[in-house]
Amino acid sequence: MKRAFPIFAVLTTLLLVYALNQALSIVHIPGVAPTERTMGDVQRIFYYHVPSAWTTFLLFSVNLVASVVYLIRRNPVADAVAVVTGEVGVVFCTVVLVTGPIWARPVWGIWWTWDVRLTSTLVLWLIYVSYLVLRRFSDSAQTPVLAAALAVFGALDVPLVYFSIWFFRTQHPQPVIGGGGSIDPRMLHVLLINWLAFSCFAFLICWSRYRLERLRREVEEAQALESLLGPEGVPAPAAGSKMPLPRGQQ
Amino acid sequence: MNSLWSIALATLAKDIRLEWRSKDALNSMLFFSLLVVVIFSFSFDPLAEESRHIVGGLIWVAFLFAAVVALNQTWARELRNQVLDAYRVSPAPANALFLAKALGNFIFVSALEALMTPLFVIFYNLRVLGPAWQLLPIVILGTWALVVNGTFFAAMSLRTRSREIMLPLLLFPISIPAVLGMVNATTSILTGEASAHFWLVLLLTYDVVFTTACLGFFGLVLHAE
Amino acid sequence: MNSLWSIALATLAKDIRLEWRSKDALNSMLFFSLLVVVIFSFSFDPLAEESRHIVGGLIWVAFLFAAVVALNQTWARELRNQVLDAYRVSPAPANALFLAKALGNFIFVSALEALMTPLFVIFYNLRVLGPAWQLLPIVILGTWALVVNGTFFAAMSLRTRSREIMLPLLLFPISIPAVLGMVNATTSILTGEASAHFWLVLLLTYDVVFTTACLGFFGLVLHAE
Amino acid sequence: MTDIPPIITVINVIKQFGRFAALRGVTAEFESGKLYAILGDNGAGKTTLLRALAGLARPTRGEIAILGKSPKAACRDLGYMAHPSLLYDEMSGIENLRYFARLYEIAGDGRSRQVIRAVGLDPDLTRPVGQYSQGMRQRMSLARAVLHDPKILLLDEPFSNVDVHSAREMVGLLKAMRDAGKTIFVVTHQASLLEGVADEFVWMQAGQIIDRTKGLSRMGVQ
Amino acid sequence: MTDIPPIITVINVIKQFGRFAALRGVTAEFESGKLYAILGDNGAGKTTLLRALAGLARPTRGEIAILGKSPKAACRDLGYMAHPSLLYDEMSGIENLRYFARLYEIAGDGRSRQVIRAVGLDPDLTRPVGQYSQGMRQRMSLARAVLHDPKILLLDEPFSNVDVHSAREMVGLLKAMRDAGKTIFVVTHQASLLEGVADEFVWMQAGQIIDRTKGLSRMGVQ
Ligand code: HEM
Ligand SMILES: Nc1ncnc2c1ncn2[C@@H]1O[C@H](COP(=O)(O)OP(=O)(O)OP(=O)(O)O)[C@@H](O)[C@H]1O
Ligand SMILES: Nc1ncnc2c1ncn2[C@@H]1O[C@H](COP(=O)(O)OP(=O)(O)OP(=O)(O)O)[C@@H](O)[C@H]1O
Ligand SMILES: [Mg+2]
Ligand SMILES: [Mg+2]
Repeated sequence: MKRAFPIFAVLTTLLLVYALNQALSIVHIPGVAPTERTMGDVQRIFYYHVPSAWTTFLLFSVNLVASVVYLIRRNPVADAVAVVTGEVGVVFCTVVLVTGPIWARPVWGIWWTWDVRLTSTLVLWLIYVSYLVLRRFSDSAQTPVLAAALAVFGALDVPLVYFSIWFFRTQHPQPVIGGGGSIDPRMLHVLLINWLAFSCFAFLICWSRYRLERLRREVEEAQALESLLGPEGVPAPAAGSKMPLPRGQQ
Repeated sequence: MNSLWSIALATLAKDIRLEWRSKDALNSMLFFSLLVVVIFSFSFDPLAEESRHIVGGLIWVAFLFAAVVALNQTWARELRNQVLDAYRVSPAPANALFLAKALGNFIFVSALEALMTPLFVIFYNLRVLGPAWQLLPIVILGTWALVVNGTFFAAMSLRTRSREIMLPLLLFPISIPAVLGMVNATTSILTGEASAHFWLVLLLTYDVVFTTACLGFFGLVLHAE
Repeated sequence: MNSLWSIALATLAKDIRLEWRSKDALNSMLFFSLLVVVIFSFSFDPLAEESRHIVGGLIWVAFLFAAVVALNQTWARELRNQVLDAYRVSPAPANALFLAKALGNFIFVSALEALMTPLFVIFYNLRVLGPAWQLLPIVILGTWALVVNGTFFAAMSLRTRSREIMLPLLLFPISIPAVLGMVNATTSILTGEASAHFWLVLLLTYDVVFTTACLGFFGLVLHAE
Repeated sequence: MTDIPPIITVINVIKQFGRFAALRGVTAEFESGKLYAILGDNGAGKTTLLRALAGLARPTRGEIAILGKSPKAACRDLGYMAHPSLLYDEMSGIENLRYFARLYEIAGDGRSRQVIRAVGLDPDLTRPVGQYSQGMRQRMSLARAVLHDPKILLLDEPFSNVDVHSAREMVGLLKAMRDAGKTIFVVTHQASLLEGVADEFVWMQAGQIIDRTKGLSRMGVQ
Repeated sequence: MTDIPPIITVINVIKQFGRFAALRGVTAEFESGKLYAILGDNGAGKTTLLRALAGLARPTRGEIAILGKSPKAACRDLGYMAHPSLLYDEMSGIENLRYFARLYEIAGDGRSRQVIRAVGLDPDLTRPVGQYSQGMRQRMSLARAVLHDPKILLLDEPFSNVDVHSAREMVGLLKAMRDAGKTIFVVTHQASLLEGVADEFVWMQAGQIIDRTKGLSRMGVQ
């Protein structure tokens, strides 16, 4: 069980390397993605753009579930999961928002346009950044509660955002799966491999970040315990070592 | 339920009385919202025909900013002398306080809007080409949308450092659909080019969803330390 | 004179240190300015050709809003625990406090402006048609105009007694020339259609006049009870 | 109201502020109808304990039961007077109490006027509370705390800034309330005022209750 | 600094707040190098008198001369400690004093550290003042008041909320300062703390000085 993390880390790395090769076609082995006819090699950004987007959605969904669980159960584990998925989700969302314009510039000739998909992604990003800002800025013991409430608010907002920009002129491609668009099966294959690799990667980061979070909480607990009890289990003086009291009281 | 409303009204009455007594919030708000209107009207030719397309946005941005400044002051009075603690130790329901504050802000922001709108109309020589009566529900729904979440997030930002800046940070992202709804509905009616129906439904949905959510969560926020 | 500046700088340094200590201030400012620009883009279609004509106004309204948020916080810190009284019983000159606060606000608002401007440029796809370097003095003079009167006004509203003087409403007409100057100068340069020279001179005059006036009267405001 | 079991039970309460623990395992039982004086040095955790009892601070760990309920559920039985006045500076005393009476669903002005008079102020004073002197504000704050006639009173330094005269008067008032069956907790640094009045002196140090004595003399602490 | 003439002269000072007169014709002379305890009921006008002496409240009528100058002009000779702390909650003690030292144009940290140590605190405490306990804050506030080594100290209830221990220490400190030639005014409700220390007790009532006694016993008032 202790080995699980390093083993998973190695596997994920290998998978990422393989997926990278398949996407960018560096070494020609069977199954690499073909070059797109009209867009050329720029299109290969697709294999990062789309898996990042899907991973983002996944992470934010987990965040919502964890937040709701925290609100009901007040389980610190759920809160830790929410912190972690919130942070990693914002990172992946940022990847989408960066790769999108990089792709858009050569293909559409502009960096940005106010289209449904783009705008809703931006709004999602904004909501979760404000979530992280709240977590950072609030130092009361009730931060998890406030943050969880905000996550629920954000989740309520997303469908409304989608609804409200629903009939903007759209420039962005339709969904690959279930959206009626057709795609070369080789491309689809590579896309799915990349998605798997990205999901594993995201899970890996979340896992290590989660361990860090647990550690942080344990340290805080330990320090509190230390401030509770002096050397031989006797109550320490009010100030502890960090906070000397006025002389008269010692 | 009965006590909810009776306490909410008592709180609202108290706030209005105090506001009236000092009038300072009103003065400063008036100052800045007038300034916004004037800046806008100097910034672009109000007589141009295309002004009709932009004025919906202008009005709502002005309202939004006025609202944020007002909302930031919502809880200031309760924090002085920690009166909020007196509320928290009382059996009064948390939601009564929320309703009172939200209604108070609604009245306050509506008053500002009532002052600013004629200015816009005068400066921009507005004639409404669509069904003008629909502007009223739009303003009411839009203002409530701003105010209900604003009150909630203002309470939330009490529990944080650098309070004043936190409010817009929390409020703006969540308000985007509402802002879109208000601006587009207003523009549709001013230009008469499209129906505002869709946007009205959107605003109504937004209001219902978030009023429920705020009432559901306010207790948590109030009793957070 | 020497002590005036040394005390003003000490006060400024203290304020900046405290601001800086809530480390995330800068991040939150960045996010705040992004939000303001995004909200503007939702309200005013950035792709419309006429936006070049209004963007001067839009930018200044955004700046004004940022300034209001900053100005509202100016004196809050000095009021808590009545630290202001400690200043008042000290031999330090009143104007040192005023200068420190005005400079602090100037720095804060300028930082926000520096963050927002590139965002406006990207979202509104701006290309400056006039002499771009002139924008710098315009922004500096305009920001100072907002900030110097704003700081004074904020101090005014501290004093319960003098609040009744309704200075905010007197101050409003006073600010109009500055607003006119900023917006028209910016628009002239963005569109390249006219020279901003006149407006620059206006702003400069305004700044000089009102800085002098504020310095002249701040002592009265500070020592009013 | 003749409870023989303790009216308040505090079990191993710990309150942490970040990495610092203001209460470090407080365990105690308090009986109904007594006047407890809580004493201790600055920073001993007296205010924190009182806030935990009032339900304003949630203990990080541990349990508090008031009349068998949680502090929040028992709020009608609790009267809390903090160090800040918990009053609106801009309203007069009677206006303040009128508002708080609404929160407790007490109808009419009668009760408000009565408690203002009881603490020795004039209910018809139209001056806003912000213009009261420190001591007047303190009394008004006490009036607010007893407005809903709670069974348990939690008072944080009620005598600070009150003149000797009035402090004695307030002690008399507290005594009368105790005799009428209320349970009263008074945090104070002027313990001598409560000598002969308090039923028990609770000594706190470094976030713990270190002693409970019947009399004020307690060698080795003060 | 051996003035035989009074160091402070107050002539018929009236201070009105709207229709209400908090000071109703106060006339007094105070000598250099003495410790005056100002006593009186709540609302007697003690704080108002102190603020007038500190130059924070302008008398509606009457004259105040401090060392022959107006209070504003004499500000370098005045140290004022109010009821609120007059400190920035977000800064540590030494950071606070460092800033106030600049206002008085005192160079270097030496003096600041010295006064913090003098009031019994640790200058290296990094916690912000906002997290101090009441008593610690009070001491830091005293440190601020004496920072610029003023000839005259005006202290408004320095012992309120301070534990008995610390209050005694503070009294010792004041005594030492008086013996070093400072003139000290202490408004307090805990007069007994100053018994045998104060040179004179100044009794105020309803905005006037009604008596000045050498000892604390004063029949008919308290
Ligand atoms: C400019 C910023 C852009 C953003 C914020 C963005 C955002 C997104 C998001 C959120 C998704 C996942 C949506 C879903 O699965 O329903 C997505 C998928 C996709 N994007 Fe973009 N995109 C951008 C630009 C572009 C450009 C320029 C192109 C290519 C012309 C492009 C092509 C695609 C494709 C082909 C998909 C997969 C469609 C699907 O299966 O859903 N995107 N994008
Ligand atoms: N919000 C807070 N954050 C951090 N520390 C706190 C907070 N509130 C109190 N403390 C710390 O907890 C300790 C106990 O504080 P508390 O106010 O309960 O003391 P107290 O016994 O009431 O003292 P005093 O007699 O001075 O009022 C102090 O060391 C204080 O610094
Ligand atoms: N700003 C003000 N406006 C109106 N009245 C005031 C103001 N400040 C004080 N007063 C009134 O002046 C009177 C004297 O107040 P002051 O604060 O000087 O009393 P004090 O002797 O310090 O009392 P305490 O012992 O309670 O502090 C009080 O009746 C008070 O209500
Ligand atoms: Mg305390
Ligand atoms: Mg006083």
